Amino acid sequence: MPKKKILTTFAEAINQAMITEAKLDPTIIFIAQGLTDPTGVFGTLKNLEKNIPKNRLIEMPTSENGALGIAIGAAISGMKPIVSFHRMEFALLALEQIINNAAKTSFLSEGKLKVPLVIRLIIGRGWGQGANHSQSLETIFSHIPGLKVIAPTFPGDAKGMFLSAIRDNNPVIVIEHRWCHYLKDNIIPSNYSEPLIGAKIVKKGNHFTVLCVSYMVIEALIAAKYLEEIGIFIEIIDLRVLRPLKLDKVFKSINKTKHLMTVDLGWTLFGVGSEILAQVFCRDAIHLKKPPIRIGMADKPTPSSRGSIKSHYPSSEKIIIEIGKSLNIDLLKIKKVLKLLKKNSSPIDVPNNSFKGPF
Amino acid sequence: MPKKKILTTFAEAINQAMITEAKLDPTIIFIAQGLTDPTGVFGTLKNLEKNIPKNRLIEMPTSENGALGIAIGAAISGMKPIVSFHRMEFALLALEQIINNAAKTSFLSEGKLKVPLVIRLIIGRGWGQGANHSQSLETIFSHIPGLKVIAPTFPGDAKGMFLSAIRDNNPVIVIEHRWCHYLKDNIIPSNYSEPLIGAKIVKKGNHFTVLCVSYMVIEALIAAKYLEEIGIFIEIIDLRVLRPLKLDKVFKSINKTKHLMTVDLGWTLFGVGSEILAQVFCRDAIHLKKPPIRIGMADKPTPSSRGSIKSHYPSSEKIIIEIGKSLNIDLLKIKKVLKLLKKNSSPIDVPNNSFKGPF
Amino acid sequence: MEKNISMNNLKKLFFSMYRIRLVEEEIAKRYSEQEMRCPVHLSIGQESTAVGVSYCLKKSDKVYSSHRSHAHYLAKNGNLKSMISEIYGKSTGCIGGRGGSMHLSDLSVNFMASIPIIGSSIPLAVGNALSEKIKKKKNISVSFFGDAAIEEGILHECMNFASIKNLKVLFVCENNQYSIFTHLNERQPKKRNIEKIASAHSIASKTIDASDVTQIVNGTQEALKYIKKNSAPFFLVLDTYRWKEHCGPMNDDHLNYRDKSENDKWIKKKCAIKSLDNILIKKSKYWPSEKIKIEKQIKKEIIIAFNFALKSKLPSSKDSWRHVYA
Amino acid sequence: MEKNISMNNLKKLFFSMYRIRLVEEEIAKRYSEQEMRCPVHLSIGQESTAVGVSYCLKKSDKVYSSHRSHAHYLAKNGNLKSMISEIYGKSTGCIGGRGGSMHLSDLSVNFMASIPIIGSSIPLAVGNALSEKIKKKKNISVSFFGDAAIEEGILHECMNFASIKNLKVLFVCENNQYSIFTHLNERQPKKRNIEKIASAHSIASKTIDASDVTQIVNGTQEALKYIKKNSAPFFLVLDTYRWKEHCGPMNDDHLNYRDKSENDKWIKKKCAIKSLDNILIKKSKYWPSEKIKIEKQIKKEIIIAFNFALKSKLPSSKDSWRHVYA
Ligand SMILES: Cc1ncc(C[n+]2csc(CCOP(=O)(O)OP(=O)(O)O)c2C)c(N)n1
Ligand SMILES: Cc1ncc(C[n+]2csc(CCOP(=O)(O)OP(=O)(O)O)c2C)c(N)n1
Ligand SMILES: [Mg+2]
Ligand SMILES: [Mg+2]
Repeated sequence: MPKKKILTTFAEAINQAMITEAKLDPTIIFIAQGLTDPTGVFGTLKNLEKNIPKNRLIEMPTSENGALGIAIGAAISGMKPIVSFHRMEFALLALEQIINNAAKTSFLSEGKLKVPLVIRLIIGRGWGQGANHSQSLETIFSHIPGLKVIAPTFPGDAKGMFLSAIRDNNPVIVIEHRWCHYLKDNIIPSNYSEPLIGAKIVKKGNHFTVLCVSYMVIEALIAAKYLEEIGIFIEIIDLRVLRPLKLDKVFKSINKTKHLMTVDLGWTLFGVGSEILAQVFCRDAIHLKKPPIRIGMADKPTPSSRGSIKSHYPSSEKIIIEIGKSLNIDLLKIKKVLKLLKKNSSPIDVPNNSFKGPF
Repeated sequence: MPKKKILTTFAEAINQAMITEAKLDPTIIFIAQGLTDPTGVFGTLKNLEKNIPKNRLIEMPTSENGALGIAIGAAISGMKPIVSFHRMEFALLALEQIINNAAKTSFLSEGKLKVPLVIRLIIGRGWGQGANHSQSLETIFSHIPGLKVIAPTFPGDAKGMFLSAIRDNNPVIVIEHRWCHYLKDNIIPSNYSEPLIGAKIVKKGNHFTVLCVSYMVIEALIAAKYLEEIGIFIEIIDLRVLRPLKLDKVFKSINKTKHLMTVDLGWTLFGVGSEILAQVFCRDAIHLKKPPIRIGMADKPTPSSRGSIKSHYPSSEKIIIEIGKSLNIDLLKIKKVLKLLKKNSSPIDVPNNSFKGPF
Repeated sequence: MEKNISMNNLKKLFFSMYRIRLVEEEIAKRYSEQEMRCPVHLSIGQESTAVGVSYCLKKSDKVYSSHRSHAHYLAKNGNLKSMISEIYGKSTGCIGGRGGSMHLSDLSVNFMASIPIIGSSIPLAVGNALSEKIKKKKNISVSFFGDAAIEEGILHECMNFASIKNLKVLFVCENNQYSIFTHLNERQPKKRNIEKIASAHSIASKTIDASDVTQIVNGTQEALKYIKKNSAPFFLVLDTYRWKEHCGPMNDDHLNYRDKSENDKWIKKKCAIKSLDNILIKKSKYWPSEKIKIEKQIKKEIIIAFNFALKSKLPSSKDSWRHVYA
Repeated sequence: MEKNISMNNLKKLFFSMYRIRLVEEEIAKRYSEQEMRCPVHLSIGQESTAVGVSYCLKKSDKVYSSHRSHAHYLAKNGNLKSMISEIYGKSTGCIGGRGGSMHLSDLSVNFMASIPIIGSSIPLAVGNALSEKIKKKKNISVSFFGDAAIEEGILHECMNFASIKNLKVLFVCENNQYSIFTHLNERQPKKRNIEKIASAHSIASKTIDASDVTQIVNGTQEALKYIKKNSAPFFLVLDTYRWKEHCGPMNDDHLNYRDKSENDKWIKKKCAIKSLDNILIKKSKYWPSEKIKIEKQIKKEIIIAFNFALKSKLPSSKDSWRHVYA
């Protein structure tokens, strides 16, 4: 096996995972709208036609509920479908199937039927997509026993966890943030699987535990860089798996830092951070020196205009400010650092400077 | 106005609220399956035909998504629809409409369009209904800005809050637990409205704050009776409104009791209790003498058999045990009390002893 | 119509329908004992649909059903003891008491799943057919649903999918004209024939009066031939009638939501069991005595099954933690 | 077909279509400046559908649209400045920049809502019609959607509802044969005419070649007459073609997902603007010079609108906290 690492984007990483595994396992089928499009679901499905026999590439009509149910039916009878939704919102049409059938068929057959199904939900952000194309509804899925929910951030994790998701005999919801698709990393080209358990420490630090969901890890990493300039070292944890939820690493980290911040992709209220805080509270509250901090998307629909999305999404700026406040850091110091941050930032509504639309 | 109180069930109370208000306001329309059935949505819609002109009684085909969207469309154009779903699960088919259109139309029209819409979601329990007819998915709705979510427990609240829900210019989700329908109380027959804000203290006490959602209040009240026998006085709070969530009374109560338990209708993980604990943690954790306790439905689909639902639902028994543990009460005392409780209980799968099925 | 069905097979059809009838009647009779603690949707009056269709199926063909699944289960050779135990919530039930009457499932006879959410099991059947196609198997996937499912968008999505992907699905709409208390005319266009729904999705279809089980057999056999020959779905509309209340063991004629004459017609003149009985009487003078034997046999089986269920244990709450995940 | 439309009205139709074309072309031209920072689905090639239908509507009639809404908005007399500003994300946009191109809405002209989730605005139109019926108003509710919406269950649910409740809904399916890159034949039965979907729900329908706007006008007028006379919905299928890429300002012919001959046919021979131009040329020798004037007028309006949008302010993030609740 070649061990040399190769620079790979998140999108390429999952593309590799899917194609390599599907070449080995003839029960893997693909279901999506525009499966073999020139763009192939933001490039994540490219080269499918070249590698996988046509009868396993199921172009899906604009019938989300039906198609998802059909995927479940296929999974029950021996297939391993990978269903891709270009936007998480489209899956709202399929929730009855996901919650009643995907999540409960194993239970309701005494384990005689299995639902090895991967459901990819892509979260949109930026370029003015607005209220119906940029929601982060991961808690809806995380609430449901019978489902697994993962949200990898980095290409390496994405590849490894995606492979586990495909091999899992349960329905696995994969939360993919559109802006993660662009992230690059040096990863091993061979297929390796990463178990669907637990969070991962992305950056070590002693002063603050910052637990992030998906793309929010990137915001935290940026914040960390600037906070280091003023001597604050945060520990960043990538939650990665929302169900089953295992928080040992978080508890350990808090034990060390005595400070906790959660950074949600979606709305704060009844969000991922709520569950994290509740679990910490039930067990470890006494360790904290200060009340924990929960941030997430502003409690309103996402506006389209780049004017109004300022402060709509949790940002590195917000992370710095809140941590500064909690640790009683001199405001002037914080301001200086924020100035620097601002200077180096790309526009608010794109994942990187080379992004030019149109969606 | 007659002030004499009359013994009324929850079902009768909301029936009264709906009919009285609909007689006054000709824009109120009713949408449901089996609207004018002999049983009329568990009796909650009885006498509709006698009181409301036929053109405002919209029998709904088995088309939940379409019908809910149609209700939104009618609301936008001047009606005040009340949509009833016999089971919360049926509304899963309509989530796209609820989350994208009902919740966001005011925002997306700069307030020029309003969605004065009541969506009644009835939670089933007992009599073996099983996995697809007894889910408590209130957190899904509570997560969404633009929606209001209420869950009254008692007839008086139900009537008053229902009236406010109808008069509200926003989409209001009414969570009705089927077992609340049977609860009786002496209430004023005239129409009075109860604002959709905040929790309500149902029973005062100094030793423990027990915050409950909907029918769980009843379990807590039973537990309270037995706990009193051993000198423990719990304070029971009926959460009533899940969005907007105002917890002042909870904070105050905890300040006094220094102990907190939340009792969820639905699954604990990513549940209502999670949010409550998170908010308390962010603000008041230091006041608690012990870690808070969160209980809710077991993290699995609801089995049908009365054999397997033992300990599936949070119960007065569980409340007593957990509070006993937290307060270090002598186990023998607790056991004695539990014995008594058991003696007086009706079967596990019915709301009361006169319930005989078939659904 | 019965001409191309042998005497022996006619008797089998009778047996199968009559068995369902007697099982359902026993459930109705015993329901008030409060030991079957789950909603039950009885198939009395509708036995011919399940029996006529399943008669034509192979064991390897897969069946999916809805809330009203007893007849479908039994007609597909589901185990009576397992079914009754399931309704009693016992650990010996076909899924260990986890689901009750509305969730019957038994893989040993390829009775895959019953889902009580209207329309919800239809895509499972279509997905099954997709899987069979990829695996190059010849099995048929059968989806049973009531007339109310026509109103659910998911049926249309599934029909479109099955049609364009050339899937071997037999859609079976049991049209008993009612959704709970509501007549078809209040829910769907009055004069529109349900077959039009099929042709809107380029699916071949046929409507059959379910009071004659032999017609259902012939219609299903034609449908299966069509499906195999064309690698395409087929849509059967079976006009039938539910005798009892929608859910539960009682009659509810006193509620007057159904026309008395309509009721009378179906019960007195269009009972498929009675009709076949009459044919058999005409065909063989031995039939009356044979029938008595059959009845005895069935009744004995029923008593054994109920006793089995009654004696079986309730599952433990611990058991219900198993299989939440595979 | 143009016979029953006056010269003056033919010119109006031309003006309206041409205005949309020039607006969309200007958007395409300026999109690369990166100041319109939202997805745009242009209507170039499809102007006649919006114009032909709206020409027949009263101001009080309500229109609902989808992701491809520019033409619908302008044809219903939506304000150009408000639309361009909305696309620029400015506070002067028709909803203050909150929604961008995919969420156009302007109550002053009863252009109610555009929703970019396929099928999602259809029930809103039907609900509107229900409301009009209860209020005993005569207004028509128009629902515009693409051919992909046929695949969504919600359309079928809405058609059934509108049909049984006798609602004054005009369903308009703009069939441009594609959903993004996917041809109709991969998504729906090949030989099935879309009108069959309408008749499955007992709804009257008509298919019109959208390359002739006068046919759309006549067809819509007939449809409206039918709706009013019968208090029933009507379903129009308008065959049309999108010239540009699905989303964005470019051509994407190099991707070869569409047949070159098909493309050529629609662009070179079946352009509704060109066709009407030809008619007008034949009818009046003054037309060429008039057209030049019209073009000037429109271009001037467009420049003013873009300048207005460019100069307008971005909304504040504080503003977006308003109206989350009514
Ligand atoms: C999605 C959904 N909506 C509503 C219901 C409530 N419901 C249970 S059975 C039933 C009637 C179904 O009628 P039909 O499909 O004709 O079957 P039948 O009962 O007549 O056999 C309804 C509406 C449901 N189970 N699922
Ligand atoms: C429910 C849903 N599924 C998928 C999409 C993604 N999507 C956006 S536009 C589009 C194509 C729609 O095609 P059609 O309805 O024919 O309209 P056209 O773009 O051709 O005008 C699709 C599939 C969506 N917006 N909503
Ligand atoms: Mg029926
Ligand atoms: Mg199209």
